[in-house]
Amino acid sequence: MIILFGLFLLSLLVITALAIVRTENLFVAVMLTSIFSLLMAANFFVLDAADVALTEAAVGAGITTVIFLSALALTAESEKTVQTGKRMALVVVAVLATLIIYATFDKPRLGDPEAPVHQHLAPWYLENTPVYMDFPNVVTAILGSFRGYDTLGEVFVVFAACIGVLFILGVKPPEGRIYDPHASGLRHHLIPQVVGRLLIPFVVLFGLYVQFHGEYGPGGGFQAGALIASGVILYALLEGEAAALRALPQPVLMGLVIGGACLYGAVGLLCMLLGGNFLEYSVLSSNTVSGQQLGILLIEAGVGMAVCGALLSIFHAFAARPRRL
Amino acid sequence: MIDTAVDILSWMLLFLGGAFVIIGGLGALRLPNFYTRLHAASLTETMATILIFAGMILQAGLSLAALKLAAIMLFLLLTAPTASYALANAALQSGMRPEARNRDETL
Amino acid sequence: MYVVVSLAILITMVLALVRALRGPTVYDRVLAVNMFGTKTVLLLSVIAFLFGRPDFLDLALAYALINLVGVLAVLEFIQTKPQKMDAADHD
Amino acid sequence: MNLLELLGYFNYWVFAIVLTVGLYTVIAKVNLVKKLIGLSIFQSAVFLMYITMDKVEGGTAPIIQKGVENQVFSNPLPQVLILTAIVVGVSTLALGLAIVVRIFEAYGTIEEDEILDAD
Repeated sequence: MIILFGLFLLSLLVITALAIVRTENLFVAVMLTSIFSLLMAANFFVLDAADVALTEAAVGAGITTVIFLSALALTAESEKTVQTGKRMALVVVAVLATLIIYATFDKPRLGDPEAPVHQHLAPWYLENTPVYMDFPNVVTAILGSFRGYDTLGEVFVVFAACIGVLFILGVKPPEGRIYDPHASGLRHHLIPQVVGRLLIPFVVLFGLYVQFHGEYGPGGGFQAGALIASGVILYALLEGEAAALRALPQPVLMGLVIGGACLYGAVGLLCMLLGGNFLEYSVLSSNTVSGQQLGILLIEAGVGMAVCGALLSIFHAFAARPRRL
Repeated sequence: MIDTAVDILSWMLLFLGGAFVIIGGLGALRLPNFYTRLHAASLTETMATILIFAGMILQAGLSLAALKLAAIMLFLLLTAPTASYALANAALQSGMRPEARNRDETL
Repeated sequence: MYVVVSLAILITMVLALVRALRGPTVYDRVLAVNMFGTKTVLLLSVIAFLFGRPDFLDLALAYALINLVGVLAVLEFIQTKPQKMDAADHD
Repeated sequence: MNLLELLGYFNYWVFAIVLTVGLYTVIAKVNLVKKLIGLSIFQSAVFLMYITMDKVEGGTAPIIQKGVENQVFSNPLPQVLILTAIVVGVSTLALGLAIVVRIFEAYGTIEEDEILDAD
């Protein structure tokens, strides 16, 4: 039954993707992208990936739309129709699609327990998470400990992307562009103001819950960082971008990004100092299980800080960019 | 006895909620202009939400799940009408007037 | 029963998607997106029950909390657009 | 091969179609923002493929429930890879958009052919 839901949702996904490509208004395309993201999250959930669905929800529901819209506000809103090269591209992608679909017949079908991907590593993780970490969420265990090097790399990619955006948008804009810090914000709209202000503490609280409950349910640093960033972005939308910067100034955001990335690295180095390998948390405490738990808690906190700071810095870089009035 | 009653009640609530969802969806598709469609869509966001979540809370009984369901319902009931208001306001400010008859699209 | 409700929600998602594709105005599309969002919250909660794992309601809670961000961003985008400046000074 | 077995490949077909839709957008459209949207569709297709591979029949999400015996769990490894990839995807998307914003400020357009003409 659930699988049939999945088929249904996937068909909607294809329709939405085609519609996104066909529309010539970029604003409409962004709106459809957010539907695409909702469908993606529902699909992930149907396919048993609760953690991934939560990440997609935290990122796709607010932050992607906001970043796209602020980029559109700084550029053009519609694209022009172009005829050249369309047919050639169509032929190329049609051939590619046919080839991939032909290749899928060699893949194990959906849900096959005998598929090669389920034979190696995954059973070991499922078996040993209760032994080494003694908490139920295997995804968090792999993310934080078993494959901690990967996650460290990802955090540094987010860090680098944030630095890149700040560098690129930090350049002084050309003449004839004014930035009016009082233009942004929905201060004149009373109802969104009241409801939004009521909501922000709950968003941040829920973010913290996701951060520290990540070992027991779906959640973790990535989701929490995105959720808390969404909360602050909500504040920026209501009170104006300048007010959000007053609440969380740029140095604090940079501190979060750098501090988060460094905390992750420092935990790894501390493990080395205590006689273990890099990111081998077992040595952090006299008891290996509690050492692992402590290590994962610390690096998840680092991930959350880095992601939250990076996403907010990116948002401010776009939102504070002067536009033509 | 009381279990069966609760079950029947919750099934009824869920069924009604499902019906309201579909009615609102049809309205959002078929009604002639933006403001009427907004009206239909907000039906699915309030009435249907209350009914479906009430049905599920009855099923969940006294548990953490029921608490979470109540929280989701509360937040949906706060945010969905706010979004509707914000949309209607934006549409009104852009110069779209709520008229009884809208000529650019027929029912 | 949960299956019936989720089918109803799925059908409404299709209707909302059709509305998002047809437009005709920008606001209709935003309305459809918002409706799609709340339908996703409902669907996720119902499916969590259908799975028999109500601890996954966190997901629906996340959507319920931050769906508003997208709509408010759209509102601010429309409001601060240059050609709409005079209309935005309404109040 | 019966119908149900064929449906077992449906996810991969959707992956193929969405992937090529994204690729088509990147190749055929000249608008830079549209290209980035296409890129993120492409990326989502890859996410979908990974998550499709993690599903085990009759399984549930890999969060171990206390007191429930003989549960089958879906594969947690692809989930970890995609979970981090989503957040990284947004950051890199923002990087791309930042470059597009600067291109617009320098050339006054985000259509690729007009930019090439201006050079």
